[in-house]
Amino acid sequence: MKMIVAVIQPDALEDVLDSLYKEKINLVTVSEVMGHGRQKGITEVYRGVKEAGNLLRKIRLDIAVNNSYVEKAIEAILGSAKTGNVGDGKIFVLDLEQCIRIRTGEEGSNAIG
Amino acid sequence: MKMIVAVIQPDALEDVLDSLYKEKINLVTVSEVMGHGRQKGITEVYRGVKEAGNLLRKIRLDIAVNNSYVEKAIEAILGSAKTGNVGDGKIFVLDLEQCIRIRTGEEGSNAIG
Amino acid sequence: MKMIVAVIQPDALEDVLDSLYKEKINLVTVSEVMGHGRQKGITEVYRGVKEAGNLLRKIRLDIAVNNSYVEKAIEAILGSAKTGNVGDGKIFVLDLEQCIRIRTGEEGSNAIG
Amino acid sequence: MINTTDTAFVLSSAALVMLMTPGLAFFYGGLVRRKNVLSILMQCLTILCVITLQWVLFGYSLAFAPFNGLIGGLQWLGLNGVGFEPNADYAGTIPHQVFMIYQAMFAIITPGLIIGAFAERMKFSAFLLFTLLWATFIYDPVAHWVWGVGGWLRVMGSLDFAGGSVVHISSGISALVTALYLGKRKNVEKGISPHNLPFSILGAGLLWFGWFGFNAGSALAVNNIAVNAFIVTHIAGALGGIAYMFMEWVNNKKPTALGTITGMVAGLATITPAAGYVNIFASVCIGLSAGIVSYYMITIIKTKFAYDDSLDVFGVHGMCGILGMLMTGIFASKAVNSAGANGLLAGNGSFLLIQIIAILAITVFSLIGTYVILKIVDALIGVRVSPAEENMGLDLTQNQESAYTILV
Amino acid sequence: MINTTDTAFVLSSAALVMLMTPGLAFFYGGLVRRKNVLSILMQCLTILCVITLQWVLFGYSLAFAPFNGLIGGLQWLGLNGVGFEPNADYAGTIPHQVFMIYQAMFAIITPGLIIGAFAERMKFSAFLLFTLLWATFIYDPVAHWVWGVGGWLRVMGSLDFAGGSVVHISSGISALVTALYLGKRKNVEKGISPHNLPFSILGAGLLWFGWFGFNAGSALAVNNIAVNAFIVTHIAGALGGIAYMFMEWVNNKKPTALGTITGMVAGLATITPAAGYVNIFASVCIGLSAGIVSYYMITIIKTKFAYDDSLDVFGVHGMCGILGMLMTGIFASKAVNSAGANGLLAGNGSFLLIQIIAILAITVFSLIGTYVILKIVDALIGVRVSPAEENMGLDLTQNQESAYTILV
Amino acid sequence: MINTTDTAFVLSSAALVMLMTPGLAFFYGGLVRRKNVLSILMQCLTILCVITLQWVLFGYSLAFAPFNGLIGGLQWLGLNGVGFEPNADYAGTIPHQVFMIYQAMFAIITPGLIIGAFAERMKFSAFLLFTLLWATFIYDPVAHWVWGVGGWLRVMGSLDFAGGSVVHISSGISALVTALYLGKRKNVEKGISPHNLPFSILGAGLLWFGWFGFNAGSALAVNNIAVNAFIVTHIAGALGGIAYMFMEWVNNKKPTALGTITGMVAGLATITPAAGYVNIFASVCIGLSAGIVSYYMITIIKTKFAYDDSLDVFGVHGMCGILGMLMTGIFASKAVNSAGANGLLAGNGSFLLIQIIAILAITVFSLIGTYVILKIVDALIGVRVSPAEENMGLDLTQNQESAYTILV
Ligand SMILES: Nc1ncnc2c1ncn2[C@@H]1O[C@H](COP(=O)(O)OP(=O)(O)O)[C@@H](O)[C@H]1O
Ligand SMILES: Nc1ncnc2c1ncn2[C@@H]1O[C@H](COP(=O)(O)OP(=O)(O)O)[C@@H](O)[C@H]1O
Ligand SMILES: Nc1ncnc2c1ncn2[C@@H]1O[C@H](COP(=O)(O)OP(=O)(O)O)[C@@H](O)[C@H]1O
Repeated sequence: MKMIVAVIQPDALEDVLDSLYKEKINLVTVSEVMGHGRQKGITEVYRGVKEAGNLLRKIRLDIAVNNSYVEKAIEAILGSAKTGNVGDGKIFVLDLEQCIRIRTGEEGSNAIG
Repeated sequence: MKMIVAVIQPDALEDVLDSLYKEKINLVTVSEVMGHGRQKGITEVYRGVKEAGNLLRKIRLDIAVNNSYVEKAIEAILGSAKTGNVGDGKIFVLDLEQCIRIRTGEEGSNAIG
Repeated sequence: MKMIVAVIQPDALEDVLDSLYKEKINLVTVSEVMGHGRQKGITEVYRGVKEAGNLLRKIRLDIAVNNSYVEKAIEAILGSAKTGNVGDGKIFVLDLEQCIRIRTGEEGSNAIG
Repeated sequence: MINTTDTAFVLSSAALVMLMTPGLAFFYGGLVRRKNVLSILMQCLTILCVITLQWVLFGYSLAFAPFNGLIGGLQWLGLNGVGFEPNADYAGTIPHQVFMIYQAMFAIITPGLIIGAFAERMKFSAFLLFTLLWATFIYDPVAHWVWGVGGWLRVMGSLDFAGGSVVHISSGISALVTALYLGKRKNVEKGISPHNLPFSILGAGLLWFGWFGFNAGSALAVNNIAVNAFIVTHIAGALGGIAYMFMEWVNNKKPTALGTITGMVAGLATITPAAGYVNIFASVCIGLSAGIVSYYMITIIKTKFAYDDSLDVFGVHGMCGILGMLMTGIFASKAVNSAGANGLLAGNGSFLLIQIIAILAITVFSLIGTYVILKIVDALIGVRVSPAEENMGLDLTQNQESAYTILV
Repeated sequence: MINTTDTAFVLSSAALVMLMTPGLAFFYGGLVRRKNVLSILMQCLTILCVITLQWVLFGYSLAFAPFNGLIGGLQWLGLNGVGFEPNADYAGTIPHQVFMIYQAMFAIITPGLIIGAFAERMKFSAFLLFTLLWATFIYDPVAHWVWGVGGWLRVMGSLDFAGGSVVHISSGISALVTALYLGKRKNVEKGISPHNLPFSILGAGLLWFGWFGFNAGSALAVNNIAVNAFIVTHIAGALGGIAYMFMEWVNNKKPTALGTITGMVAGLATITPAAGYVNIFASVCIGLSAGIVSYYMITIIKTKFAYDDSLDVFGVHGMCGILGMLMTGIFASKAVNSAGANGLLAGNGSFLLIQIIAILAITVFSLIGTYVILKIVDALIGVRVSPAEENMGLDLTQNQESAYTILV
Repeated sequence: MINTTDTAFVLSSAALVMLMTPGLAFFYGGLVRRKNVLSILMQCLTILCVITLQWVLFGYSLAFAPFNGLIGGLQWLGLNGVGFEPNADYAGTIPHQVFMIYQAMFAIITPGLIIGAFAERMKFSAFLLFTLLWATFIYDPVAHWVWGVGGWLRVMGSLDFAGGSVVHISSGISALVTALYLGKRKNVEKGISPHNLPFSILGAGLLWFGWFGFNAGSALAVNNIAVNAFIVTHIAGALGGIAYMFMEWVNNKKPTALGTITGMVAGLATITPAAGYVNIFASVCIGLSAGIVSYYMITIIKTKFAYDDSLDVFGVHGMCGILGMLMTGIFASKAVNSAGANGLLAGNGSFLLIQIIAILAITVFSLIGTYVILKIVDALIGVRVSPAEENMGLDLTQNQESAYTILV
């Protein structure tokens, strides 16, 4: 099992979720993050005084999947989050040792989906 | 060492924390996330126009523990977050290679607790 | 590749980011979390009734780096987030199996930076 | 004879009192959890709309049309006969309609106060039915008793300048009944932190602002009574805030913003029945006692009896309505208002007795009446949401909306 | 002869109407996404400032100075000749300057209404130029037609008490044109949730409060017309809210807070042209019809034709302005206001016809005029932000600010 | 002779000015970090309560009771002798008590302005002691100098219509002193973003609304002076906003909402001393200069001298108070107000000189007085929170509350 962590543009969220659902990847956890990357932040100005705003709003997705779904998930995200502009984000894949469904106590692959 | 990530119902937070504390697991990081799972979102209606609200509010806990505490932590969470209804959430376990306490620079198992 | 997760004091954020940038670690994802640790929460009082506020505001950083940068990143964080007071936070290191830049589809070490 | 200055004054006051309902909505709304804030705001909005209609159709007639000592007549149904001519029984210098619309604002905010007691757990449909029944069978009669021509408390000589009994006791007692009837919110023992205290402070600011219209406007003319009411209202609000703040400072080592606005509202509520009858010195005493009484009600009594009067409607409005009526009985003075009465300090203990009778009558009536109404509503449609709905929050389950977006 | 009571009344009303612009800002601001809330607030602030200047320099003269049937003269440029003496053509008992500043507030809020239609996608510079041109070439003439001495609709006998046509039709129709011209927001089909509904509710509360000044103040004196306007305004707002709420309840099984405030504003907008001419019974009908019409406009018509009138300016203000003018034609009665007219129900169908002519004239003029102005602005500086800017949000890209901090 | 219209007008104005304190609380509260917003709101609430009491007990007497040129007498302690009869020295047509409560609102908001300078780092206890001392030893004397019977600046002929010197210079200069005395906030160089700009904009809207009561109400009667004050206030606010917006546009390529409201408040503050003495043309100049001056103060001067006047109290209120007093000296005209004076443009340079003397006197007095008070408070209880408390935020450490919940 793998834990896929994707950081994407806020605007891409709906499309990414739709693409994942199409691949039958229905379970995701989403959160709001701020990112610093190659994409330049916008300098904010308060009462005429400039402030380097170097963090930009991003969305993070955590998706736990069985190994056979890793490729599908990555493809789905790449297909829907990519605009080709700086700031599109990253996908990280970590190894997931165990997964338990709280409601039933099921473990492992069965608990993922 | 393991990193336990639990996604639970917002309402269960207090109980889960209490159960963890009882097991002497006192160090946790908590954040607000939105989840998409089997639990159906509620369709929201704005000015009479429906909008599929497919993300539900959840709480995420990140708990770094030594191996001997993994079972205890999982039991504590299962015991307190389980209502038996869809949406109770998941527990994920990842391997944790290193842990450092910033204040002292201590490393590994000693730094966890 | 490693995924470094640091939980720090909100006030240290600017300094930590500066230190990381100095080490040419420019890509980070930041989020707001609440932490329970050794640092005591402040009891809040609402209309004269006390409420144990046992969670404190913290900042979480997720930094994906190539192995050669792990030490530098940790040093940078330790150097800037450490005040010596309880509550300074922790650094966690997890193994990162894969990293993909959404914009280009680049994989692995090349995609990290 | 219509006096245009008085007319403009009462119209402005009506506008100010109208603004108190949104103010109350924010005062309360900031205190609940994020998942329930819209339910509070929505209930206030609904009351604003629905009670306006009830008032126009029959509420005003039930409360103010002459009939007998217990209830108004039906001759003013649909505002029939309520025209531009002044009605000297109520206000001889302003159009009767102006008095009617000014009173409408009071009829609106009173059931609004109650919602704080059953916050975060009542069905929307049950709330709506409850509100309509309560307005009709509790508010309208009580308003008639105290303010209506021939109302038995008015005849007996009880004085309530701007609604200490009609507004605050009736709603505060009913609030306690609903809190007990519905039972506690899940997890309430673990503490429920206000989700947005600035909203509550905004609400308190709007309430204070509107209260000038509430109390000074109750003189129904621009005269020394109105001036007096304006000033003692301001002072009592300030002293209520000070008292609560210092009670906290002494007992918890820190004063809080929530405590301060709670004391302010307590002071403003307590001066309400007295505003047209007492002087500045009395207003200082009234404000201070309001802050202290509400502090003890919330920290000691509520904790001790462990009822979930969620936003302290009974502790603040109920108790302060009672306190204010008593204070009127103590401090009232014909020197301030020759049409008023002398109270205990002016040597007239019998007036205090009359005030106590009024308090008791309205308390008992509200208590029983509210219980009966709750029973009926519960039997018909059920009053409390399911535990699952409570977990999910009323905004989503009762109104299918979210107050705030989280991700975008 | 100056009457100080009337003067104070109109000044207070002007202050109330001024507050409606911040109220509108919050009503709208709560409905957009977090990344665009400041752009909405900023546009309202800008209008408040810039139209004040426009009004003082030449707007007031164009709208109200006598000249011909289509436009005002230039003799009052820079408020030259607008002094403390009353101008009997407009208000015989208050200083001419008081009338001028009261009308300024109307000139301000009207372009403010339009911004809801092009929310989240218009360039700030384009908005500013558009607003100045629109105020000058649409608002000022239309105000002259309807309210100015010699204005052709005024001469013809059309009645618009407080701006149903001048304010709501003109802005609502223009809103539709801008929405169509700019095209949809990206992702709008997927649904854009309001980022802060409590803000919208706060705005609605302030709007209602200010509307007392808007409608009652339009009597320009403290008299029965003002009293009537105050009361029917309150009732129509309430009934609008009730109607929308129940339409939702019936159709979606749950009433919502957003629906309720939408209905309230619809009711308030619809009563606007009628407030000085119709009685309480009419106000109930007007409020109910307003809620129902705006409900269908938003849920059926807008969905069907799929235009992105982002915050429903056309559906609420445009349609309710038209509805209100028609209702005035139906319910107006000389029994309420002898200076008014009898409408259809009083047997005078020809007045309804005049109202229809007014509606058509203003609709066509606003439609064409707004289109021409947009074309010009587009040619000069472009009207829509780039897709990248739209993604990033207008707050950052147009104003270099963020409304809220996320981390600290 | 009491005039009820004037009485109602000043009472309404008092209510409007009262609302400015919550308005200010939100204006300031939005600009700080989330962890400190309650501390700002709480300080405003506390001032509202505590200064009311101070005013009733002795503040009003010190400021307005006749005694000598420097300070008022003690004969009106506890409002003794302040009754319903008008006091012709201050306002001949309204009850003396009405004048007293109207002035109370000014005494409240003035120390409220200062808190912006020491935001996010002052102990609550120190703030409270400081405020009480400052109100008593700075505000009350200065108010007496300028407005009190026999006050030396009043006698000398200095004119301050609604508080440009009494309110804005005194608070603005004292703000600078406190900012310098307390030192900078930690991390201020890295930039501290406003946590909730919509709150600040809400506050600005309420301030503008209340300012009508502040300036027009200062005529203390419904007359042409009041009308004039109302109108020039509105115009100066608008022009201040425009000027700041365009300064930003030119210098940073984008106008901002925060800049616009800053300019608005600057314009409103600058017109304050002049509102009853200058005409519309002057108000345009005053508004524009206010926006420009405050822009340079904040972006150039503050940056250059690197003091941490956290919310720009000196840059906006201090400088604009001074500017407004000078502008009064330049533009004042007996044609506007026969009881006023002619200024420089009307050929009377000596009046400008008097204004300069007033500015200097109040500046020096506030500067020294505030420094002494700070020294005393610091010696007694310490003024600044510990670095750990500053990190954790004042809400938690000074008031044991959190403004917002994060998780539920
Ligand atoms: N190495 C990394 N560690 C953590 N987060 C990262 C890393 N690289 C990118 N991110 C996240 O992805 C976002 C987008 O990255 P950015 O460099 O702006 O664009 P791109 O990936 O298209 O070059 C960043 O804002 C940050 O949140
Ligand atoms: N595979 C997964 N990856 C990421 N998050 C998950 C996954 N499965 C569940 N979750 C999180 O857990 C929450 C609860 O899951 P859900 O399917 O609704 O209930 P249950 O686990 O009881 O069937 C989801 O809303 C989501 O946030
Ligand atoms: N084992 C852990 N698992 C998850 N989060 C932790 C853990 N230990 C510490 N943290 C996070 O780090 C923060 C600081 O820890 P704390 O114990 O207060 O200080 P210190 O590390 O200086 O002793 C906590 O509030 C929590 O968010």
